[in-house]
Amino acid sequence: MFQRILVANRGEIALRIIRACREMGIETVAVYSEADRGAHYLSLADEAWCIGPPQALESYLQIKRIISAAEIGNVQAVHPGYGFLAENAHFAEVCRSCNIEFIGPPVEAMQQLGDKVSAREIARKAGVPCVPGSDGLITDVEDAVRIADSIGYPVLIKATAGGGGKGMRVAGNEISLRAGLAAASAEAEKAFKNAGVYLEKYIEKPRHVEVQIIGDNYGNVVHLYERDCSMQRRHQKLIEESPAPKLPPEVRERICNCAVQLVKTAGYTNAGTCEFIVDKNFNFYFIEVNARIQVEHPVTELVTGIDLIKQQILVAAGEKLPFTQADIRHSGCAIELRVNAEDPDNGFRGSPGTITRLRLPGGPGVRFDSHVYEGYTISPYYDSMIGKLIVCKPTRQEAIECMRRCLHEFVIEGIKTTLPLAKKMFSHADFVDFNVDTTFVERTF
Amino acid sequence: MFQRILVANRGEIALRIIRACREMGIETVAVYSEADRGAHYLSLADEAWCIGPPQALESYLQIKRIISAAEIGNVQAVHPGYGFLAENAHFAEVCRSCNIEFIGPPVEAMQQLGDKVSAREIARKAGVPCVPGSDGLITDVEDAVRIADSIGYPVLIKATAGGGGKGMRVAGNEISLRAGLAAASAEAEKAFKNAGVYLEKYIEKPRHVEVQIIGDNYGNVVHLYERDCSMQRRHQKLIEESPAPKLPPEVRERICNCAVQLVKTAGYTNAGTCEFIVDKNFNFYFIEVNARIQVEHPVTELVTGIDLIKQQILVAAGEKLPFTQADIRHSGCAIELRVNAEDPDNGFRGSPGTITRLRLPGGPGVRFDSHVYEGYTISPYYDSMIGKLIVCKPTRQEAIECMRRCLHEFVIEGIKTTLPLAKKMFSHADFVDFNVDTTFVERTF
Amino acid sequence: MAKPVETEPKRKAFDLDDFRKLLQLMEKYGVSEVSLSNEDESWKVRRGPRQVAYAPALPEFAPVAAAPAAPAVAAPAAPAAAAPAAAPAAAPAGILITAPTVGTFYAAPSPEDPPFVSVGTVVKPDTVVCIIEAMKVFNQIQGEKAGRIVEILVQSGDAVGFGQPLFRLEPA
Amino acid sequence: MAKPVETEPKRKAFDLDDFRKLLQLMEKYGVSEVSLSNEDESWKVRRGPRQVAYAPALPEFAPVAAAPAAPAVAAPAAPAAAAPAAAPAAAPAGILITAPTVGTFYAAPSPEDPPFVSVGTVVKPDTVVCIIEAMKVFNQIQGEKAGRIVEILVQSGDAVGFGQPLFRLEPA
Repeated sequence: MFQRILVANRGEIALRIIRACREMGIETVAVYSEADRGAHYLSLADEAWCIGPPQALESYLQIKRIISAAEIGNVQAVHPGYGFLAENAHFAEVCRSCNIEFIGPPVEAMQQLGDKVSAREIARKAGVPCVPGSDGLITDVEDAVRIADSIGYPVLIKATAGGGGKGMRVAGNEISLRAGLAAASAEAEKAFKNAGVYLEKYIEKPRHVEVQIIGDNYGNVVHLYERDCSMQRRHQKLIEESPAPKLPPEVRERICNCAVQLVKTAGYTNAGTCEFIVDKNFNFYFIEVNARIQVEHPVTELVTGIDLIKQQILVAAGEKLPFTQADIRHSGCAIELRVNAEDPDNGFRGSPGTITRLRLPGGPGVRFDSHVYEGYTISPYYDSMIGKLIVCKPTRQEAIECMRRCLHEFVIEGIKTTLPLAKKMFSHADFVDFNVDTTFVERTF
Repeated sequence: MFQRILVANRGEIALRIIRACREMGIETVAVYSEADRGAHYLSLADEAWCIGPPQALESYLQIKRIISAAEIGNVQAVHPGYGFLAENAHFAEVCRSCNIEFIGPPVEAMQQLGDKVSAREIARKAGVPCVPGSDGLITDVEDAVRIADSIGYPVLIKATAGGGGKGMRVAGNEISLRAGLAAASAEAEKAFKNAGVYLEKYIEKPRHVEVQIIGDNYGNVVHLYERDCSMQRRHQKLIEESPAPKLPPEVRERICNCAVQLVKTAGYTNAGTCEFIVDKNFNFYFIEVNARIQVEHPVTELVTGIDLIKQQILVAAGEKLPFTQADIRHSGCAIELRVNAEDPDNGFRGSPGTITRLRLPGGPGVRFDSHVYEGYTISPYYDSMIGKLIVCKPTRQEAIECMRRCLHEFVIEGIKTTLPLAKKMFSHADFVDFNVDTTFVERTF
Repeated sequence: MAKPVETEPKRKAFDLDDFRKLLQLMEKYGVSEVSLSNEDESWKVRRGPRQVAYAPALPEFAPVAAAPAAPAVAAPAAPAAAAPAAAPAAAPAGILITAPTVGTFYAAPSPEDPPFVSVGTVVKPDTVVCIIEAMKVFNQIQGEKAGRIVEILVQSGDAVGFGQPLFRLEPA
Repeated sequence: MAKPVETEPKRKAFDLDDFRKLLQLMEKYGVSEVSLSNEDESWKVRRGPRQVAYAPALPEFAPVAAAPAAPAVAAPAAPAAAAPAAAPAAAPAGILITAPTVGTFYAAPSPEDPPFVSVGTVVKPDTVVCIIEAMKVFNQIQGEKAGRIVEILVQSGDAVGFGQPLFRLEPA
């Protein structure tokens, strides 16, 4: 087992990892940029090193400096959290070449699943349904037109290296397809230095359902059930929950098993998430694998009772999974709300500043994962997410009532947050009845 | 169902009840003394009334004023919390005579169980073992000597109206028995205006194990398993946990069933706790019933998943229990630590004042029930308990590791607290191995 | 209630002269926030737009109980917020008669009767000024202050909390 | 405390004369926030427009990165606490050369060689002042400041964090 781990991240996930390590008797080395100097969570690590100025490119994304801190901190492993370098296969490679374990999947699995086209190939090998499409990069416009005819319009043009909606275009007919291909390709070249694009059937008003998996180095892979993340705004998840409401049990079983098959086929280990879209007839299609712990992992922790961060560390240290698929129980309903420092009245732009007053919700079934406190200053350099409010109750109805109660209690002053939007979402009949899809939030609020 | 409930208490339990009510869609009316004016939890009630000056005798113990607030607040029920008027049968009677439901047991059951001698009689009727003793008040010294001879020394002299160790004396032989009877009786007369005393066999180094029960108005009574509360200081519980460590399964089953039998025999409804002492051979003896919700109820909530405050309200409103004994599952281990504003370096005397800095522990499996926050001023008028830190993990070992991690994170400045003692307790080998009894804390720290 | 400090020598008071000095210093040196504490006292002062959230509640300057109509969300906050603000600026001059118990305020013995007192009435400490009903009992309330009533702060039938101001007097 | 509020000699008050002195010092040295505490008292003062609580911390006055030996509990807190205290008293005059990266500091090219610079050495911006090893690479560090070295703040072999002061200079 590791004696000492470097936490290559900041904010709430750094705190989450530090907490897990301390309970496991593992020492932690934190790294921080000048913008995070003095943050309370750093004092909970056993050691903390400043690695650069506030800009992430000069600190949290500086592989050299992080490895250097790992070396002077004398750690055996690095936990990358999510974001920053978490899905950077090169970083994983450098860590391991320095004899520092990267707490995550093998580099090859990261690379293969990181590329959308090779990920589709793996899915096909595993017998996992993908959205009908070009099965590879578009090399010729006429080919694209023929494929679009065969799968039927509307079609989606996507960048192979893309993400977050960039390099993505919907084409409703041949004319817009021809125009869109060139535009998407150029955009992708600019954004990702990779002009490769491919075609997919455009699924209207889909739900986003993802499956949490974890595997060890001995071929054991289990799923920890699904999460629904259809409540999104500009491809940013706002609310995540488990179980996925209204998903028929047999669909749920199939989708979870597909995820296990897929990551097994990829030779994937450690924690990961298979993302699917689900159409209104409950057909589901594989989208991508997130090869890291996710923001919304507490949802799964609360319904399964399994500590995912600890399991990540154990698996990375070479331990076998302590459970089989049959041991994993799902009970109750957990819902997570991301609390962002954004100004809802100004296009949800970031709202950095000092929290001058903070009254947190609490009580039975309530967990608030956050590194902030009254007096904490949210810096403008990083993600606007300042915390995750997660509730777990026996039923979805009770979880929603609990969340509403928490939102009533929650006071944050000094910065603008998404709490007003959250109140609206949790009061909306279509959310309560779960008549939602990934376009719901943008259509409605 | 009630539309509106008055919360006849303050601090964390008032907040706990307000939270439960809001999730149930029930409005709340809070009452407060001038010392609590402006406390944040009052703003979470739908209405709040000042009922008097800081002294509890002039506010939280003023039945008239509370009823008056209930009337102007137009409530259908009163939740008394714990302490103050929670076990005051007269208050329950007055509430009900005003057509305001008292959320608690019937008055008769409270009265019968409130008197130690009649409580023993009920226990005997129910087949529940009591500590061998005088089976009634001592009316004659020579009788007492005969009884002591038959049950064997040492014996305990206890006041029938007593509590908290007052009017209690151990006698190791006849001489000290004769002297102790007179002294205990005089002390009881002074403290409780009731000179009645009785004899019991003195159990050396016992454990304190209690069973949570709840019953409805239709004869259904279930237990929610046990809690061990052996970690005490001056008869004040410091740490409570469930399951009771090292309690053999068959003893556990018998003790839980005894509790159910006992409260059924007493015609008891709503939530309550049967307290037992357990000797080193796992013989257990009934001590008393706490006819109210208890401070340590979250321990049971976390291992059973049942919200006790909500169940209290539902039962009081005439609902049937939604579960049978067979439905109740106990999983994992929950431990509660009471955090008191006391100065460990000065005989644990109260340490009122303003909290100038507060960093709370959090993360998976951690619940902190408290009404305090940075900037909150702890008044000198009430109990020193300022919050309850409760952790729930799959095993006791993990729960202890989590608690230690929380204690490492926990920062309270501006007042003195029992956190330093807590750190020592959770690091002590005899606590970790659970070689403890009710005298352990005083013997050791 | 709003009795000046110096006449109550045994009361554990805050030294408002010291407090004034502190404020003068803060103004002079542009201090926005001060927190002082020792064994006996703790002072916390914040200047400028944002107000102290929870003043240690100088009860003399915090007369308003939860308003019955408004949701209590605002109510319990109000006194605290009002306290520091009220002190220098808006503190209503005069003497206050406050409710000695929680209950329903009646200005007159019955709806047919005239009120016990009106604006302009000169009252003595033993003058009955109103009835407060608590638990079906109609308690006649003596004002315990002397002066001329200049304002009646509640309506007949209003629910009132302990300590809530009912009448404002000026010394007769 | 010291200054008696003359009417209540035994009452523990705050010494506002001391407080004034503190404010004068704060003003003189441009200190925006002070937090002082001893066994009996704790003072906390913030000047000027509401300040960032965790100031990206004037790196010049926040020299200490987490010391490798000591648990970081104290370390990240240190800069914030140290900053204001240091200002009036110990604020090291002069110019600081800070670490441009995290790594291991070496004063000399090899253990056999003399150090690049010593106290008294006059350096120019392009003078190599030390080596910082990061990822097995020995980076020669130019000071980028000019002056005479008056203090060397780390030992050869020490781990240093980004921004950590290495040398203090006085203008040559």
